[in-house]
Amino acid sequence: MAVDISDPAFIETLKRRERAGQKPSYLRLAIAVVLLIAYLVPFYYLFVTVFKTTDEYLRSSVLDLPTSLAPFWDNVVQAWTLGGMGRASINSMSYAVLGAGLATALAAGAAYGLTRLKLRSANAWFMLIFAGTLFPFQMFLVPLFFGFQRTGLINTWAGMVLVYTAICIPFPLLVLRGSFGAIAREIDEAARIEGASEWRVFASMILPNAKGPLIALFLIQFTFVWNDLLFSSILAGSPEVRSIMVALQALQGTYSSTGPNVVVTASLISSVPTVVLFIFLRRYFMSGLQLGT
Amino acid sequence: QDVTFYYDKSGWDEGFAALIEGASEASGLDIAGQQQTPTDRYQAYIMSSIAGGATPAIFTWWNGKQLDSLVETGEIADLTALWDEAIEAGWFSEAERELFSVDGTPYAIPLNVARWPVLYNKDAFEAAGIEQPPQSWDELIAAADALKEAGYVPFNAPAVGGWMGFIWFSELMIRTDPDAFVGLTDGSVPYDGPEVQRAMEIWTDFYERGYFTDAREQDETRFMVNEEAAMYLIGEWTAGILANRGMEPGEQIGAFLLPPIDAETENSVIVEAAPIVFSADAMEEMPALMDAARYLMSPEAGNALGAANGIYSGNLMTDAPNAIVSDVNAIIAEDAPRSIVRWWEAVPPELQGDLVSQMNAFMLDPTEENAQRVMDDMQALNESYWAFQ
Amino acid sequence: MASVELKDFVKLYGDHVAIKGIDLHVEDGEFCVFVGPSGCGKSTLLRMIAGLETISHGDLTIGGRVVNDVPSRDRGIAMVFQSYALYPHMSVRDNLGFGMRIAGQDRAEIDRRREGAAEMLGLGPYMDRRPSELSGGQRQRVAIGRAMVREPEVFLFDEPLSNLDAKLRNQTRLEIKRLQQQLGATVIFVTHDQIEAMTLADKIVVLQDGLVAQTGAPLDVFERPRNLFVAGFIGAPAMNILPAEIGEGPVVRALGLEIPVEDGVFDLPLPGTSVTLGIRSEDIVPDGHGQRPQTGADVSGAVKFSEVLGNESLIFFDVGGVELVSRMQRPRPVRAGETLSFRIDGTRIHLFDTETETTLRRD
Amino acid sequence: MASVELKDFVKLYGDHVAIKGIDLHVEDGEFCVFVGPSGCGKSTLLRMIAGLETISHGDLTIGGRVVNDVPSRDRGIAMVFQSYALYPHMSVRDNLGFGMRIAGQDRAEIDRRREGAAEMLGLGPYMDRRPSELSGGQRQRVAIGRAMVREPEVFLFDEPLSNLDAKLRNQTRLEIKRLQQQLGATVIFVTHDQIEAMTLADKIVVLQDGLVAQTGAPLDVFERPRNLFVAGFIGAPAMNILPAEIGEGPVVRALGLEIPVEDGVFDLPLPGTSVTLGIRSEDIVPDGHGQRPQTGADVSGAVKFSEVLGNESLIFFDVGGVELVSRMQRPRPVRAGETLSFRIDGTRIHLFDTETETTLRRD
Amino acid sequence: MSAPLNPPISQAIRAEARKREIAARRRSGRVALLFIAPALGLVALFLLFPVVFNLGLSFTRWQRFSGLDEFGGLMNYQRLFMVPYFSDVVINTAMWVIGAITLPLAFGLGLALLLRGVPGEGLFKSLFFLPRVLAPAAVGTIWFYVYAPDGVINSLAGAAVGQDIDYGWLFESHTITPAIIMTFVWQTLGINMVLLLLGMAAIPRDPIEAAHVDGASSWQIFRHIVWPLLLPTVFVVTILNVIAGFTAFDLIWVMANGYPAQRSLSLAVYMYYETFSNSRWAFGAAIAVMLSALVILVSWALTVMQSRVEERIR
Ligand SMILES: Nc1ncnc2c1ncn2[C@@H]1O[C@H](COP(=O)(O)OP(=O)(O)OP(=O)(O)O)[C@@H](O)[C@H]1O
Ligand SMILES: Nc1ncnc2c1ncn2[C@@H]1O[C@H](COP(=O)(O)OP(=O)(O)OP(=O)(O)O)[C@@H](O)[C@H]1O
Ligand SMILES: [Mg+2]
Ligand SMILES: [Mg+2]
Repeated sequence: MAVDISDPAFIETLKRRERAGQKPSYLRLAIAVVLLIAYLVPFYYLFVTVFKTTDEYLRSSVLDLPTSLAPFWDNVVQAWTLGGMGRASINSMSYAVLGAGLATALAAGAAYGLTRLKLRSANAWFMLIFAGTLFPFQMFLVPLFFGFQRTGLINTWAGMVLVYTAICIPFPLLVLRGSFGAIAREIDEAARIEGASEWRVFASMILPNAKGPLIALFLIQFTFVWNDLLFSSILAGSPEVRSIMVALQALQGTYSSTGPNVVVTASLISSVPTVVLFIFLRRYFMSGLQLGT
Repeated sequence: QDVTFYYDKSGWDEGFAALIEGASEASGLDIAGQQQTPTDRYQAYIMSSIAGGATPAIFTWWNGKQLDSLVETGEIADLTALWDEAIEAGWFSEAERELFSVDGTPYAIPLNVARWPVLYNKDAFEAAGIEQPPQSWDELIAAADALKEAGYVPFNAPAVGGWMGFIWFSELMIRTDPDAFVGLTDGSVPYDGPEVQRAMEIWTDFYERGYFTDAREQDETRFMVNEEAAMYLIGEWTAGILANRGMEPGEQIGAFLLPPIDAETENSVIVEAAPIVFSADAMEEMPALMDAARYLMSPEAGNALGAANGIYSGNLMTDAPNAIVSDVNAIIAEDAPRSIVRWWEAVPPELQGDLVSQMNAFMLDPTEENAQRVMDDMQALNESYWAFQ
Repeated sequence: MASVELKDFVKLYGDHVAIKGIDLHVEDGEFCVFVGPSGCGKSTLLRMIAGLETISHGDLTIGGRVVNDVPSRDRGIAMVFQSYALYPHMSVRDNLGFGMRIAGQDRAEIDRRREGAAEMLGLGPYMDRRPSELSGGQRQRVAIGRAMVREPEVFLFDEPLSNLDAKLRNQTRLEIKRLQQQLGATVIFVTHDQIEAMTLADKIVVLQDGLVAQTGAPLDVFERPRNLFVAGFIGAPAMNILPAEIGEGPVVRALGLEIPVEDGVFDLPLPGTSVTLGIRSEDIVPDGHGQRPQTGADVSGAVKFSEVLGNESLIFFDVGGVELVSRMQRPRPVRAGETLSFRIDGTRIHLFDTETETTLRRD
Repeated sequence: MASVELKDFVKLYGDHVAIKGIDLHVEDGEFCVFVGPSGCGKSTLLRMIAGLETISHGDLTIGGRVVNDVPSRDRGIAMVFQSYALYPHMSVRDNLGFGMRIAGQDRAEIDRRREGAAEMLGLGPYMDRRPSELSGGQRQRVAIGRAMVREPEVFLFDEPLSNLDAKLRNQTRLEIKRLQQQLGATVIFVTHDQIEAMTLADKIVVLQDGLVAQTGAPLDVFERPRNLFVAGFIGAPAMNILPAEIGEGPVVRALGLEIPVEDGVFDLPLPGTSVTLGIRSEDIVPDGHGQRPQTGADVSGAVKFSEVLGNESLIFFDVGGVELVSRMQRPRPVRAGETLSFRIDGTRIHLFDTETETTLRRD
Repeated sequence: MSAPLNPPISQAIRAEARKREIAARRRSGRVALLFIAPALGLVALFLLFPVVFNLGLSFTRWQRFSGLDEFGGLMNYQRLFMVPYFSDVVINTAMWVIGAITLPLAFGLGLALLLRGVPGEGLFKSLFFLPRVLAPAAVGTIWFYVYAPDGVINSLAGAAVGQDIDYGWLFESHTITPAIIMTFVWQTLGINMVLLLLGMAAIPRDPIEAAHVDGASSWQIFRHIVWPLLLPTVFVVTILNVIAGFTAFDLIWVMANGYPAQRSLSLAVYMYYETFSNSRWAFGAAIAVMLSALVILVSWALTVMQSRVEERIR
């Protein structure tokens, strides 16, 4: 052979040549960076603003850097107390965790029934449940408001959990129907031959194998519930049960004159859980997206 | 717990807590407060409760047309006897009773009664060399010009919250023609007629002269607190807010009523009254509720609310919670102006939002053309509403 | 171990009759292979035995007990799937142990059986891996191991080798056979590959369109196909099939030749009757390659092309417009167009009734 | 048509050297098959020729022109992918025409070539179907058609048959061979299936781990494997490989036998040297089945088990603890444990240096 | 040994077989329903029943305190067309739908193409995606100040041209809706991009390589191979965008705060406004029905188109 691949210098030369061959486009990178910076300007605004006092905010340009980091805590405290965000965030957290969790669990059960068991006209059953999402939310507002008022569920914690659970069921069902369908049938059959009951197959075979989608769906629905303003503003108006987004909106809309710095700080606070989840579980969020399509 | 007292006034929690405690004590009933915001959904809640046959036992409401339609449901207790007692005791006068009556029968008791004066910055007046609050329109213009000269914007006029547009509109209407103002609210006077034209001309003119602050400002009292603006036409409860932000009523802030434009125009004042109403059924079931109502009308209740939140209940026997209220009390005692129900309550509720947003729109673009467009649109909305009745 | 008996099996999918009435007896300890083209009902039959499909009609007896209404888990069977159906989220260890664990067996017993299977199949080093971390052949063995630990009376295999590559397939085939002999197990094995069927089976069941076309020992089926379908299906390359005619004396006329027929082997119809003649490629022996058949007929033809397989070549040649294929042992390079002489082995021909397509061979 | 010349090919993927220095000459009009186990670099090599991978080192000459830096489209090549890589959203017609259309060829020419290919491949009836509406074999033909209309100098095929079922694979194999002969095209064909390689190739290139293990005509590679790897890879079942020792006279000692070796075939080392002996199963002839080899050694052993293939059986038997496999022609049933006698064909044995694993055969 | 070929399967056997099959199916169907029941129950109670109820409501005269029991016929539907600023609502809704369809998609596609293979692609993707996980209410709040007269946009623009700008983006009738739509775009661009990238990644490499060999340039490959194969994804994204555009609520509700609401109303917000601010329950219900009809119609049409293109490239 005319080449000696055991010669590290030779390999090094080749490596360099290969790398040069697939040069990354620095022009594209530059454009991307510029766009990203423009895209992130609102975040810049957010981060400088939470460190300003109201007075500082009003007297300086919105883009100026804050003079000190100290006002941050004060802003947080103001937002927290004025907006009643403590209570509200506990409420929202419980709605989001329970609503998203229950919905995903129930949807998983339903998806199991639809895909893994022999059910006549399974498609019709699916459509019946899925029909719930065909309609824009506006379609539910009046009846839910009136119905909740009638049944005393309005302004109750349980009512909120129930309604969020219900709303969050159809989408996971759609997704899980696909995910479960993609799990080989033989796996259930093997388990069944080995003596597993239906529940066992569901819990020990199907759920563990759909862990990715389940987590992704939980995250997506958690984010939805946490971020929801529409339902919570209608069904939970009292301070004891209101959601973080309602609290945020109340803070922004009150007659009292909380400065933009406080309102923006409140926005930041209200975004912390979803952003933290996103940062740590990005993979699931992104893959979850694909599930829906 | 026997009874729930619903209200939407956020920020008055302390006062309500005191009222509810007093009412519980007076009646021997276990009364619980339930705040619900924002206002539109609060109203929605009450309305659908009533439509569903479950009228809340006690709740705050609005007077004027809002009260009319509430009473029309037949679910609201007639409080004639109580009022008779109260007037007897000298707590209230007939004028107040009128504010809470529908066709002469009182159906509500006052939570608060607020008059709408102009609050002004005493230092600014001093700086502009104005010795006393203007007594006539010309003096008002002169004062405004002097304030401008001194570097102030004469009037703070924000448009936040979606409702403030009606303030100057209604004020200019009553200062030119109080009867026409009342006519607007019952459909007898059009929104594009000469009466409105005139008010809008003055309003536009004021904007042209630079009398108003930027309507886009979101912090409604910012220009007052910063001492950039000198006067603020608003309900007297704003004195409490200003006090919270460091402007002491009486010391830095004074109050006067805007003078009529023409000498012959009847002197009047806009009065905002927040009623508390009772379910007729609940009243029948629990006669003790009447004791709660009596307490809520009493000077003690008024003082409690005043002490807690600086709110004036309108009870003549209570102490004015701040200097502004006592100033206004004095002015009214002296001038005896005609009390006019605030536009917000006077106008049919279905028109409120649509019309006020037109007025807001004018404030954001205070030109002559826009004034015309706004009048045309208001009238179109007005017409279509009345046509539907 | 147990015998399996199918009586009058019918399977309905909606209106489609997938199994049309099958009777079958699988002996205790027998290795029985279902073979047939795709869609003939092999899997369906196996799944009915496994209890994964209801038995629309008929009775299934395993070890003397009618088990139609017994759920899978209590039928004493274990199944190995084509896709292995390993539990992807469990380690090999847990895959092997799952069934016993949910049956509530005690740990010691679980471990004992699991170790036994692992040792027999050489799975020791992989016990903590996930299925996705195993090669095809290793997965295969885990699947078998999972079946073994159940200590079933009957093993069911549904095309367990078809996902393996050629080399591994050959190797695993041997392993399965050895294992069965070692365990003395009753096995029912589904495949569509006739080589697999031939090499593994004690008994081959050739299925055709929901019915049994032939049952028998492998060589039996290969050498005495009951009908044209079996003749064409078993053996590669497929048997040469040509129209022929019965001649005078025990003789068949085809390709202008007279091929003598052994006496007493066939129920020959009257001379002049059209019949179908089948000759396997290895029974057309090129001159000079392999033993020259004693009885038979000589034929020569022009080579169309040849396929070199190394140890042998397939020679495709033309005789009067009919293409025949012959198998050349110890091959030499052959060019297209070359004319070669062959001898057809008259003792190994197959004759079928042209109408009914069934064999004319005497049983 | 054109010849293809690879000089000193090296391919680096990051730090991994996938091709480790390959020289190769493919003649004009030759059918060259790359064969080797999975991961040996077959696809990589083909894709380097196609211009889908950069050539890390070395020169590629097609038709006398160095094309290292010429983009795929100008190399005069066409490629058929394993997955066919048809454009799923285009009809067969558009699939065939796409390349010409974007090259701006005029309609008449496009139609002419397209019709030509369609006719040759029998695609006429499917021209308006989409790939998803075609069977595997039909898709295969469209892929070939798409390559044909480019009128390339060289055709490249990457395992084009591996997605087809056994029957179709055999059939398509024949078609591709016929087509190549008809067009006289230069073809480079990748497969991991040695049967495919043997039957198709004019020249086989056996790859092993990024290097060429052997190049040659199919029979050549089969009969004269250059090293143990090729010996084991080509031929099924794999060659029997045993340790042996050179004896006195031209003789190899193994299994306690003395196998005479033909003179002048091997470069025999000194007597007593350990060598590796390879014997194909067909060269261990059971007594009474097939021609008895003249030179050779007799051996007998106990049958461990046999695989019945119909026309032949594989007999696995034991000689002193070593398992050997023999091929029995015209088989008879053989029971395990039975002792059989065989004769090893001394003229067809293979000897390898135990150390270097390369053949001892003289070239 | 074996059954005769083609034995007749008698009607009796068929009937019995069918009976056994049906019984088996029933058994497993009951178990399946057990698994489905909780989800179905909740959905029926909180989603399906309200839909029916809402439809019924839309034909009553219910508003404010009364009218729940009065049949109003099509009154509420007719009323919609008599709203004086109905044309504003229609125009705004149209702007929303068209803007939501085209802008996030166009920008998302551009970004997707730009970012593909750029170093640090993952980080870029995550950052562009980040706004999506924020609540619209929070986003609206922040952007309210971004658009404010002394806000970020004006500051930047002012710095660029060298003079003070205090344009009220959210206080002018002709900029408010586009401004809010741009915020929507800001928030949804990332998800559009990520979905398109996922779609592109799902396109098999083979046809692209085949096109290379066939002689196509990069643009031709995009135009003739990538884009057609990406179309199903594009349709999915479009459906999501259309629904989002039709039903966008939080952003408008929060951001149009300072502005006379009606001029920025889309149908979705108008429904809310009429219902809860004006207490016209039945009218609100009717608007919801109309909105639902529009959403379902448009997304159905898109779904049909989507399945057509998907069919073509399957
Ligand atoms: N669940 C089902 N519903 C309807 N028909 C079915 C079902 N399963 C199988 N069939 C039909 O029954 C017949 C037999 O199918 P089966 O799966 O048993 O074939 P097979 O012999 O296993 O074929 P392969 O070799 O392809 O696996 C086929 O015609 C098939 O279409
Ligand atoms: N894009 C790549 N990046 C890194 N390594 C690669 C890449 N493509 C192939 N390889 C490595 O290069 C070696 C040769 O791969 P190649 O695909 O050529 O094998 P092959 O012979 O075609 O195998 P198969 O028969 O499985 O297709 C393998 O070790 C493989 O892992
Ligand atoms: Mg099958
Ligand atoms: Mg490859």
